[in-house]
Amino acid sequence: MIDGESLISAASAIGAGLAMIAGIGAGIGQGFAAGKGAEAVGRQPEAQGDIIRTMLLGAAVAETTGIYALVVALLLLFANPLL
Amino acid sequence: MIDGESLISAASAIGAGLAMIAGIGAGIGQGFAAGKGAEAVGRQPEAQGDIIRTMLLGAAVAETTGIYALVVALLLLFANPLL
Amino acid sequence: MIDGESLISAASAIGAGLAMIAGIGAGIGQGFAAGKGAEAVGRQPEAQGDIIRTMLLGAAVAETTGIYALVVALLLLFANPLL
Amino acid sequence: MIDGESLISAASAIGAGLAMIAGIGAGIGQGFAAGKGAEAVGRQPEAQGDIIRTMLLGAAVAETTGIYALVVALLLLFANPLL
Amino acid sequence: MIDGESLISAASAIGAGLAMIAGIGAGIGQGFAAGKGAEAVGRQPEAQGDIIRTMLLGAAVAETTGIYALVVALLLLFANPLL
Amino acid sequence: MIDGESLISAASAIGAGLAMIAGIGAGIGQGFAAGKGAEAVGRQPEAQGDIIRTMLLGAAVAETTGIYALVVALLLLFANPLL
Amino acid sequence: MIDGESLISAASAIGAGLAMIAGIGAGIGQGFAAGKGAEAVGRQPEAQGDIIRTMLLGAAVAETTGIYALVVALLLLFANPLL
Amino acid sequence: MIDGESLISAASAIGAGLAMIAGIGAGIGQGFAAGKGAEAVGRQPEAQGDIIRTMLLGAAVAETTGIYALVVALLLLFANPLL
Amino acid sequence: MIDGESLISAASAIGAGLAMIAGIGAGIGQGFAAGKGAEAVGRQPEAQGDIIRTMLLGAAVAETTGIYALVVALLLLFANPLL
Amino acid sequence: MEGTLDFINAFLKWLLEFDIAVLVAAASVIGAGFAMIAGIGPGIGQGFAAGKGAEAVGTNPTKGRQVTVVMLLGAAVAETSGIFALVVALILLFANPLIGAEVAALVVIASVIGAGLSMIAGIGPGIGQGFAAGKSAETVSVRPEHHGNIVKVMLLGQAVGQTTGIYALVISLLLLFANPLL
Ligand code: NA
Ligand code: NA
Ligand code: NA
Ligand code: NA
Ligand code: NA
Ligand code: NA
Ligand code: NA
Ligand code: NA
Ligand code: NA
Ligand code: NA
Repeated sequence: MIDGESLISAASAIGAGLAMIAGIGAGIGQGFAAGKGAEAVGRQPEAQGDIIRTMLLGAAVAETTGIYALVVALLLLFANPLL
Repeated sequence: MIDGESLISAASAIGAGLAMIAGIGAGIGQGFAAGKGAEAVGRQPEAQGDIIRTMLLGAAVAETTGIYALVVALLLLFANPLL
Repeated sequence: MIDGESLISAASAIGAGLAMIAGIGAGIGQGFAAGKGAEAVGRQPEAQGDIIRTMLLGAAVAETTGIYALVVALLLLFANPLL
Repeated sequence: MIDGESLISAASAIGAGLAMIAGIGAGIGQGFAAGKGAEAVGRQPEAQGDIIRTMLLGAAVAETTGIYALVVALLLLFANPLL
Repeated sequence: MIDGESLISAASAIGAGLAMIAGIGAGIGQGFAAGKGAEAVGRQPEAQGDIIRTMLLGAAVAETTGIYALVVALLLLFANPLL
Repeated sequence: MIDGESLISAASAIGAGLAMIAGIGAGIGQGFAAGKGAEAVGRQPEAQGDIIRTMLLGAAVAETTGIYALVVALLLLFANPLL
Repeated sequence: MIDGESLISAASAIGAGLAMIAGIGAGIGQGFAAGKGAEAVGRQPEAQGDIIRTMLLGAAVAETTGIYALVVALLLLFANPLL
Repeated sequence: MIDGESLISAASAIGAGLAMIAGIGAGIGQGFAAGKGAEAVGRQPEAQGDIIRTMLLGAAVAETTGIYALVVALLLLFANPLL
Repeated sequence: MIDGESLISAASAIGAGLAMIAGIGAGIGQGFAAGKGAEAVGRQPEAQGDIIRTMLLGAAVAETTGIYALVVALLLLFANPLL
Repeated sequence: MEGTLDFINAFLKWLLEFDIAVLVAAASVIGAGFAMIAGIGPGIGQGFAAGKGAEAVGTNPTKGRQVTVVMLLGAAVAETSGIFALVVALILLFANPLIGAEVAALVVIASVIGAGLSMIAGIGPGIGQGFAAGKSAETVSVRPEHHGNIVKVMLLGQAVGQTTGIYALVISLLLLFANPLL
């Protein structure tokens, strides 16, 4: 017999997996930043510090929705309010 | 026994996971902004302040739909009006 | 027992999550605008006001389908006409 | 017990959510237009009026499939011909 | 009890939602056209008429698959040959 | 009771919806062609005829898979060989 | 009662719909070719013949996977080896 | 009869598979960085060290969401808190 | 008879298939690197060694999330901790 | 009574009342549909190559033949994952090794669907290798004298870009022909 709690737990496992898919975004975006950063450093090595700082600042901003998704997945796994 | 409330909770866990997928967008977009920002700073280091301010303003705008999705997911988990 | 109302509520939770996925679009698009805006400000700092105004006007237009999706999701959660 | 009407209503909630995903398109496209518009205004500030008019005209055209999807979703929710 | 007609209606609601996803294409494509059109008008304001005509002609062509999808969705909702 | 024909009809409604998703491709591709066509006409207005002819020829080629999908969807709805 | 043939037929309708999604690729790719072709014809109208021949040859190559998908879908509908 | 634990395990296997899809992002992004890095090294071989260091630093940042997904998948498989 | 082990094995087969989809990323990204590498070698043949080394180093980094997915799939098939 | 409340067991019970051959056939046609989705990749990639090829032929019409050959060679490589997917789909339809197997029905139906899903990975190599084809064709039109090196690097890079498509094919074939879960 399957009870209600098991059904919610099962759905939470799937929900956690779905949420992680959000990570596609930061992966593409930050990789683009990495590529443009490498290109810029090659062109203006003297501005390397400023380029890398801007790249990392922008990449940090791009990470947030990946973190939101991780938080939702961890909530579903470890502190599930639906259970 | 699976009752109606359990079914709604299970679906809410999946719905929360699906909503988070929206975060792909901000991740790609803000990463693009990071890359263009780094490139621009390398070319015009003297305009660094203006470039970064514009990048961050635009990135803040790009974050909104990721936040909407997070709000819907948190509603489904913590303040579910369907339960 | 699972009754009809529970099934509709469960499907609404999933429908709300699906709708939010639309937010991918505005995230990518507005992030692109942020990147091009930052680039343009670096090149023509004297046109900063016009550039940012155009970027924000265009980004506002790009937000609409994300808002439509949010409205449909909130309808499904808080004012569900199917229940 | 689940009756036929409930099943149709449940499927309509999911169908409405699926339809809204179409909004990804206008979000990306109009955001691209915003970015190119901002870039163009930075380069030719004297043509700002023509640039913004063209950008908004094109963006209006790009909105239509997002509107079609919204109409189908609202039909499913408020004037469901299948019920 | 669920009868055959209800099952077909339910599947039609989901099918209609799925079909609308096609609208992503026209949204992205026409938005691209809007951006390139705005850029071109900024560069050659004297050719504005030709540019906008070409942009709109191309955008009309890009709309068709979005219309096909709308027609299939409306058929499923209002003139369902399977029912 | 659900009989075999109803199940096939229900699956056909979903299959028709899935097939239409193919239209994303032509929408993006033809929109790209519209944008490049508008750009080219702005640069070489004297070659407008050749540019638009090439754009439309290429767009016609890009339409085919959208048409194939429409044909399969209409077969599933109106002349279903599985029923 | 649902018999085995009906279940396979129902699944075939969904399989045919899924296969057609492959058409997204040719639509995007051939549209890109149309755009680059139009651009190239605008730049080198004297090479129009060569440009269009290459564009069409390349587009024919890009069509194949859309054709494979159509063939599989038609097999499922009209000459299903599993029925 | 299937019991609750089996259902949760089954859903965890699917959740783990779904989470891994996040890896699409880092694959695209880091590949972009590889391409831009190779291009930059070809242009400024004397800056090779700085270019590769920037590329790898940016790629490391782009890896994180892929790692988050791997961690969630391994949790679901080896240290499942829902079981 | 339906037993729990069969359900877990079944879900593991689907989970393994889903995980492999991650391979889309490395395929796109490394192909981009290949294209930029070929371009760079054609333009600066004297730097061929450095270009290819950078391309391969970057491509190796882009492979990792595809490998993670392969590992998760092989675990699900050959050393399934859920069984 | 209990069966109707536990809809998952009720559904599985309904499903497993079908003959196993029927279930495998139904799942196989869906798996074949999933596999074909891989065709998105070559479509995008080869279309990119077509566009860059057309542009390159316009830039340097005297090298049109050389450019077209590079474009077609690169595009041929980009077809691979479309062919892999077609082969897996045809195996599922015409030479399905799991039809007639007397084993756990649930595992078999999931395995044929999993085999189809796995092939979707082919989208990536299709796009990427097509991109490489297009850039190589473009570069050959500008530097025809380095034709050999350009093609060598293109093929090397395309080979690297194929690997995740191969991994996916391996998993798919494992599920069909050497399934450790059965
Ligand atoms: Na963010
Ligand atoms: Na936004
Ligand atoms: Na909009
Ligand atoms: Na439109
Ligand atoms: Na069209
Ligand atoms: Na076509
Ligand atoms: Na092809
Ligand atoms: Na990251
Ligand atoms: Na990696
Ligand atoms: Na690879």
